[in-house]
Amino acid sequence: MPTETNDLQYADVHRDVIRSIVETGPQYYIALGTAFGVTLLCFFFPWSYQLYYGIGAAGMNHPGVWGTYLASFIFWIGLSHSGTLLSCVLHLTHSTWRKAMYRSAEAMTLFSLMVAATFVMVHVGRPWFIHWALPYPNQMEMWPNFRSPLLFDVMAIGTYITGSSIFIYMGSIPDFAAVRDRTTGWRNNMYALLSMGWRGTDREWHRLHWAYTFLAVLIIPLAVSVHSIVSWDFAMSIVPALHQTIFAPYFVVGAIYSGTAGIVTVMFVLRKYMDFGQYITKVHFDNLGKLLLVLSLIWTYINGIELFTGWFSGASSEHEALRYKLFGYYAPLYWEMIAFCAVAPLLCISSRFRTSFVPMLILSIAINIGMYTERFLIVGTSLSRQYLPDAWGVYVPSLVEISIIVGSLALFVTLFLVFVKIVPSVSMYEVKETMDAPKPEPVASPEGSPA
Amino acid sequence: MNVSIVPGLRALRPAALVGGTLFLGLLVGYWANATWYPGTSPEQPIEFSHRIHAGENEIPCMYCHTQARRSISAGVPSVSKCVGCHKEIATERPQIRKLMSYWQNEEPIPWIKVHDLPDFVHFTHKRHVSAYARAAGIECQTCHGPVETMDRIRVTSRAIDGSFQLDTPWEMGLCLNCHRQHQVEHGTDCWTCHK
Amino acid sequence: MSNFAVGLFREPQSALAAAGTLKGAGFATPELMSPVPLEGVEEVLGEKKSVIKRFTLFGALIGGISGFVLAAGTSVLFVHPTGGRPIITIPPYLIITYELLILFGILFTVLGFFISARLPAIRDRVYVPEAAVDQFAVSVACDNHEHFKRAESILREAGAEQVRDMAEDD
Amino acid sequence: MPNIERRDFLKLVGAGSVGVGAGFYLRESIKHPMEHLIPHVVAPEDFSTGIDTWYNTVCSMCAAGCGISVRTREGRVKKIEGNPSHPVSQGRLCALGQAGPQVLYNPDRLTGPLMQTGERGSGAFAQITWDEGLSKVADRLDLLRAAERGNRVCLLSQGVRGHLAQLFERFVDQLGSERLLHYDFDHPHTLYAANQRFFGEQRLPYYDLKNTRYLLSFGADYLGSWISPVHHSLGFGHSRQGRPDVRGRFVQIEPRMSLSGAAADEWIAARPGTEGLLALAVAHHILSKGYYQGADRADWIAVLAGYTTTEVAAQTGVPAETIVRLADAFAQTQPSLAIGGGSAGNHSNGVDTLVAVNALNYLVGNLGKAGGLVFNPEPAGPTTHPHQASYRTMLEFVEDARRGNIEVLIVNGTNPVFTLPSAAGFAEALAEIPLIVSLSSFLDETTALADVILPSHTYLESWGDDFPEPGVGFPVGAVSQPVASPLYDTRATGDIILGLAQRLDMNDVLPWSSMEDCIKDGWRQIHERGGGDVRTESFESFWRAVLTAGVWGEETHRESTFTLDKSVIAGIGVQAPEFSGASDDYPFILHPYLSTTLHDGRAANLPWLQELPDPMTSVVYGSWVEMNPVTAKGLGLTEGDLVDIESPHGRIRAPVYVYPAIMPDVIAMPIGQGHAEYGRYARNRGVNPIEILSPQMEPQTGSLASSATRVKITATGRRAELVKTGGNSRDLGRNIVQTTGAGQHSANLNSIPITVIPS
Amino acid sequence: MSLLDRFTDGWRKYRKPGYYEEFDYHWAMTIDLDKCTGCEACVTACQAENNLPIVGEKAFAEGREMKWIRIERYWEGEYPDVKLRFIPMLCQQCDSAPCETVCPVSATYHNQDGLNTQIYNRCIGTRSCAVYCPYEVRYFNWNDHQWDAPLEQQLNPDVTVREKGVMEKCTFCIQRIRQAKDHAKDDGRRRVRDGEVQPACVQTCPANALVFGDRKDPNSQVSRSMNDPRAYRVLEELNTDPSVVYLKKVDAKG
Repeated sequence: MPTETNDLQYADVHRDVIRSIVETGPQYYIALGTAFGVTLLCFFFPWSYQLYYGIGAAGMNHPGVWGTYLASFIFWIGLSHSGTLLSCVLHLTHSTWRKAMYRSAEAMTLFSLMVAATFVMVHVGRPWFIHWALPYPNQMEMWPNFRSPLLFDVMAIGTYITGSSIFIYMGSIPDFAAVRDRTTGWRNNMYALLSMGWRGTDREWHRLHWAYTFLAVLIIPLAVSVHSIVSWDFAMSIVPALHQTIFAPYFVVGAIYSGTAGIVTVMFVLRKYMDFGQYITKVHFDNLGKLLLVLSLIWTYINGIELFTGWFSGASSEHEALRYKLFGYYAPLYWEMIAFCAVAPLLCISSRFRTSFVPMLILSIAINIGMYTERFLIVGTSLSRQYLPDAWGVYVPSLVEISIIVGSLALFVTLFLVFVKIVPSVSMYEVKETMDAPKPEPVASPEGSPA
Repeated sequence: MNVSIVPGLRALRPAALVGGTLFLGLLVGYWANATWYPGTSPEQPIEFSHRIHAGENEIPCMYCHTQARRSISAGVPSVSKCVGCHKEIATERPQIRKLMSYWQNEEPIPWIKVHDLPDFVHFTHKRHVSAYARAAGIECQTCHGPVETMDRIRVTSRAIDGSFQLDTPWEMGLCLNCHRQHQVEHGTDCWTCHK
Repeated sequence: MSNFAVGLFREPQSALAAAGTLKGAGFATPELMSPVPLEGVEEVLGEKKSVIKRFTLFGALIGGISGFVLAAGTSVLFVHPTGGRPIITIPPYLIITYELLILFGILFTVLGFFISARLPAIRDRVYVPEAAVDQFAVSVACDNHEHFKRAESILREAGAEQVRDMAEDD
Repeated sequence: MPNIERRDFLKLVGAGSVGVGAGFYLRESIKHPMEHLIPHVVAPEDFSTGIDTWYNTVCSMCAAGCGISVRTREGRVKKIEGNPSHPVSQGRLCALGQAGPQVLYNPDRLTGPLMQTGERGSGAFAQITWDEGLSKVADRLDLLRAAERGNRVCLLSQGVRGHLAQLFERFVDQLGSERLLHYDFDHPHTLYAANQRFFGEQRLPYYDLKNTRYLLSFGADYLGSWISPVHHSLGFGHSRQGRPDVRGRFVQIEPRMSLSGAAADEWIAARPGTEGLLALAVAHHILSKGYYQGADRADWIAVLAGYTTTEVAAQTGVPAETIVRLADAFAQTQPSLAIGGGSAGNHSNGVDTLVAVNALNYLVGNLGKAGGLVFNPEPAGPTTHPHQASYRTMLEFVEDARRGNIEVLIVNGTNPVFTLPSAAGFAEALAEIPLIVSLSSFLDETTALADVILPSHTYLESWGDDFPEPGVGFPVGAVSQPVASPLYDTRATGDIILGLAQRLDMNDVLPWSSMEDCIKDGWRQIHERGGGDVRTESFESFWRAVLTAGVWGEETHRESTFTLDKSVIAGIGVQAPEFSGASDDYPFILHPYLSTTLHDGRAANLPWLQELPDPMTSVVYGSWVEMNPVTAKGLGLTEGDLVDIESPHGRIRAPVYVYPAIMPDVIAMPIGQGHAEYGRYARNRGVNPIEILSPQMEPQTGSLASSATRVKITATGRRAELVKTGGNSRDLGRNIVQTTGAGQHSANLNSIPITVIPS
Repeated sequence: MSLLDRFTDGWRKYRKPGYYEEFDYHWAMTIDLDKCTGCEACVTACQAENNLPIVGEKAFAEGREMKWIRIERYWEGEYPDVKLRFIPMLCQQCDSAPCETVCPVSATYHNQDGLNTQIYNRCIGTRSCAVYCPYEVRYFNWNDHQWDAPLEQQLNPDVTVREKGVMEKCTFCIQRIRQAKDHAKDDGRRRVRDGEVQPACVQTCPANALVFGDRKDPNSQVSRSMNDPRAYRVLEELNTDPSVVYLKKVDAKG
């Protein structure tokens, strides 16, 4: 269907994608080196300091015991939502425009989940005992507390990471096989193992199709449950402005929203720097733009609901939380969030805007900044203004925290950069599927001699 | 051309071998340290033998560790307590002379702690050696092992089946197990031991 | 050691047609190798059924049950009352149940896929690298040279550009 | 592996050895660190490992004299609690008293005798031995005594009681000196003088808060810092809710709400220094309504004629109807009690004010009865009132020192460099004294200027005794015993004095070899005199019993036969307070108050108390200026704005705290911070408002009118965030602190009774 | 007992709430706000008893003070008709504690004394309990704390010194409760007598505003105090069912 790929042949797809893996210019190494360096410097170094000193290295206090680490955790979990979830939904609905972009979107899921999981480690006071949150037999006869929403988190995220990595792997097996045939040396060995001896027989395709469909069916509710559960970390408390039934859909929508924006960003980068212009096209941006518009409207609606229920409750604590959110210390952040996430996406009404790459990139970044702010505000404002006014306080992130946020971004980029050199970032076989079958004109026989 | 994952696996073999050897070495090193340098029976400043005192001479534990029945810690005897007997007994042995030199210099003997619980565990000897506990068959040896057979004290714990395990420190599971077996009141409440 | 006649086609239709002809000619069911899943294979080579869905169902059941047993069972092993709630609290345990249901469903689906797709390929299998790019291969087992000749001719007739004689180790 | 190559083999060997090494060290690193079990050489008798030992002794953190029980484990002090059998504390203790262990274990304690080697104040000290130190001092004293210049020796101590005070007296007397001064910033001179004048009593009476039903407090922060806060709190609690169907009412009159003001049912702001006028107006109303029908009624009417409620209302700023209401309630609710002190006594009319308060008690017949004012009997041990130095006495001392009439100054515990206004010139006068000896345990501001430091034990390490002043209506004595062996090379104050005495051959008057002997000797007399709750044959068993109980008391009460002399009535009258500085230049009256946590600054070196939020403001670790919200708004100031507070005698800088309960033309500052020395926790923290106080005195006693300084405030434009806990100090209708009406408190209220879970 | 037996037994026993009734003791505290003077003696007593660290000025300013019991202050009205109300705030030992359910590792749970426990050595520091606690009485160790030598000699050997990354809170001085039970056992008594055990804050309160005891014993001082008509619980509307009961302040004027 993608119009621009019409003049492409199967072999062109093959060539373009494999080129993106095997041909590596100095630019790539510079980018990777920078990203890795920033990760070390801004993520692992401050984290080590924090491990040595204690969580006090961050700016948290009483009552602001949760801070940017948890906000980052939700943010990354949220970012993870679009990839696999959208991919599954679109797979089941047989959308063809999904096919060029889903691989990198899923990779985004996987890596943002990994970064999110790292934030759990960064967040807790004694990460060296984090395994106590896992159910395994031990001489202490102690088990985790399965009544805890945090443990739901552990289980949900564990499942989600497993599920989405399996999903991305399953989808890549045919492509691994394709790359295997074109590489030599250690790469060949690696792809031989990764592809597990895939040959593309009719039986294999059939099984893959069914397995993939089942996975998609399983993963959709899983993804919805993951962010619902993350919202329950908050909503199951009785903290004013957190104790809300709307939180689960709110979080899920927010997650998909920020994730979709994240996909736009990633698509732009792939298109621009990996020469996938022929595969990632205006159609994608157009569709993603429509999606963003819809999501932003839902998101805005839920935000309105949240304000309304807070006001309608009539409780002093809820009112104060509301007032503080709108006009308090963090209010500039709130209005920034509204501008970025509720107002700016309205631009997507215009199809010209949707099909312009750079404006879409700017919008997608703005949305994600806004969504990060949203997560920060959920933690920051609510904890600052709880039931006992005498125990109120203000939480301001420290340098260590800010550095770790920046570092986590670099960590994500590093992982992604490694990914694009290992996994074909555009699904070859699915792109081929969308194309017309080869025409009978003879083409130069492919390299690789017959056995 | 044929395809199979075997060549790929074969190519992995050298790396796997090196990795495997490394891991195996790690286990061996750990085991060697645990076996030959357990650190569970340190050399004491005076070679005091529980075998002679508690075993051969059958001196009751609480003759020296007097605190055990009324305090959280069993206590080590004061130097004067040792001297009380050894003014008369075996005065010529080199170890006793060492003891006497501590006594004359009015210095305490820097015994090295063998049985040790982490600071967050609050174990009281008093409760565990009370008449009630003795009636339930809890002796000093229940936790400290066959002290009367040891020349030098050694860390000893018990397996679930009750057999002694040398050089193995106590772990929470063993406390719990015993508390469960004896149906200790609030025996599995964390605050019984941790506070 | 068994031998195969492998024909390479430019067009999927020709390959499908060749496979159909081969099957009709009394050969063992031929295998198609293609860069993309082919539509219409089933019409030619017959319905395919996979056991994956059973794996999925079984895994989900196992996961769900073990999830609940894990949550409920461990909480009575060492009783820690919290928040005035019962020790065995159904609603939160249902969430654990649910997550493990999905997890095991996924894992078993993957297992089912590998088993039913006969992956990973430990044994050498006949393969044409072109089939991963833009060609469509039909491979059929041949007992002897005559068989092969026959297969070759059928393949060539159907429009195969090449026919290769390949072998795979048992 | 048959065909392994050399290279591969080496690789494997390398990997294996790295693994073995890593495994070995992994195990090594997780091993438990070696710990020792150090036994006693000889097992001590009074404690066992792992078992608490409790010692009863006396708290010396303030002058109240609470009995305390000290929990020790393995010879170390773990916790201090009130001694349940001591009538003053009755098992309870305030924050200050609780912080005792931090005095003992303070990291900034002086660990042994020191001698100044550089300039005074340079902080250059050299360690010396006790022998050297004592000899150096004794030699000088000996010279002076021989030259009959003994009067040039001055012993300046904190207020001490009991046999240590007696020891000081004898020692100074033997030197031929009359200069024994006990100086405490918070000593209530005016209160003593007022009681002397009105009742003819040398001692303070016992204020029976416990049984009173109506308390009128004129400026006395009886729950925070006044005389005996723990005992008053006990009384307060009992009076409030300790009796069925009777709830005491408490009214507090002061310009700035103190802790007691917050606890009171009614807080009334009267202009600073006009509390006495208010008291007389109340008295006037009592007489005019005829509540008082004594024989001397006419005299009273005559003397109070000028203090009508309307006139006084204008002067005090308290509405006339409020005065009437107070007077009616005070006279009609029996027993009632009026107390006065604190800021009310720290004015130029302080004594008159407190006499007026006493008059109230007289007029409604509160003397000598439960719930009123009870006269204390003669204490069982020695007392030292005559030596309490007022501000005037200190000025005389400064003058003497400046003239060169003081050659040796021995300072014990007190810290006048900190607790005297800079206008007194104390620090400068010290420069003229050739030898200054300090017996302090800490390097406070005064000690830093000493030539020789002979550091004392803390009270937890030394012997002593105490006869609480004021008593509790009957004689009480308590022995202070060492609860921990001395931590450092320090000596008990008494032992230092005795050491000097020995070197000066004073054995005939000071025959004791140690303070313990001295105390025992003193208590032998108490034993011989008989009486008291401990009756035993031998002194030894008596002594043991007293040590065990930590207290000795005698159930005797004084008969209350009190007649008022007419001349006293004639002398009643309160002048308007005088303030130093013109009100145009200095528009605000500075109200310095004793910090609830740091007292007069003596506790500023205790981290627990530094970190204890001030009860009223929750501020920690610093000073602040309290200001009415209207005033602050008028000056354009908000919380945290740094302002300069300037009096005619100096200027200090502190951040503003907007305080809802203070009069608009008064600003208040806590005393306690602003130390230049005194250890790491106290040094360079906040400011000391005493520094800028005007040398205004109460003329009759010569005590410092510390609440009579006018100041002006200038904004600096800078800010310093106050370190405090509080978020919002209003409860926003969340009903966190719930209240109920007074009349209904025993009736069935609209609350769900919380019942026991049925079993 | 076999695993299966334990499970089936547990299933029968623990399917429903209300097993608190089987507890031996149910410790509770009442705080008479009419007696409380706000003097903060309890705060220092707690600090001394429970090895609470001195956090220092900087950390205090950052809002990291450690006070298991603190005095909250609320102003009412404006000058001159102004009042300051104090309320000591400590762990309310809720029977339906929100903090307990959220801990993923069961470091906090409800024990058989009816207390809300905090097991320091089990805590992994997610700090969720502090978020869930509406009374804001859980305190986190943001870093390891120092006691300038020799101040550490004062530390109570019966209470663990908490390391960084661990949550802590009021325990009703569990070490004293345990000790009292220990004495009761020594004497051959079954139960702890009323008044035999008092947490440090209750012990020291100069105004006797705090009362502590077993609310299962209907004759205990605390039970009687809890049935006072002035009794109320802070944030009652949250249904946390606290074991700390406040007695209303009597406002004599209104």
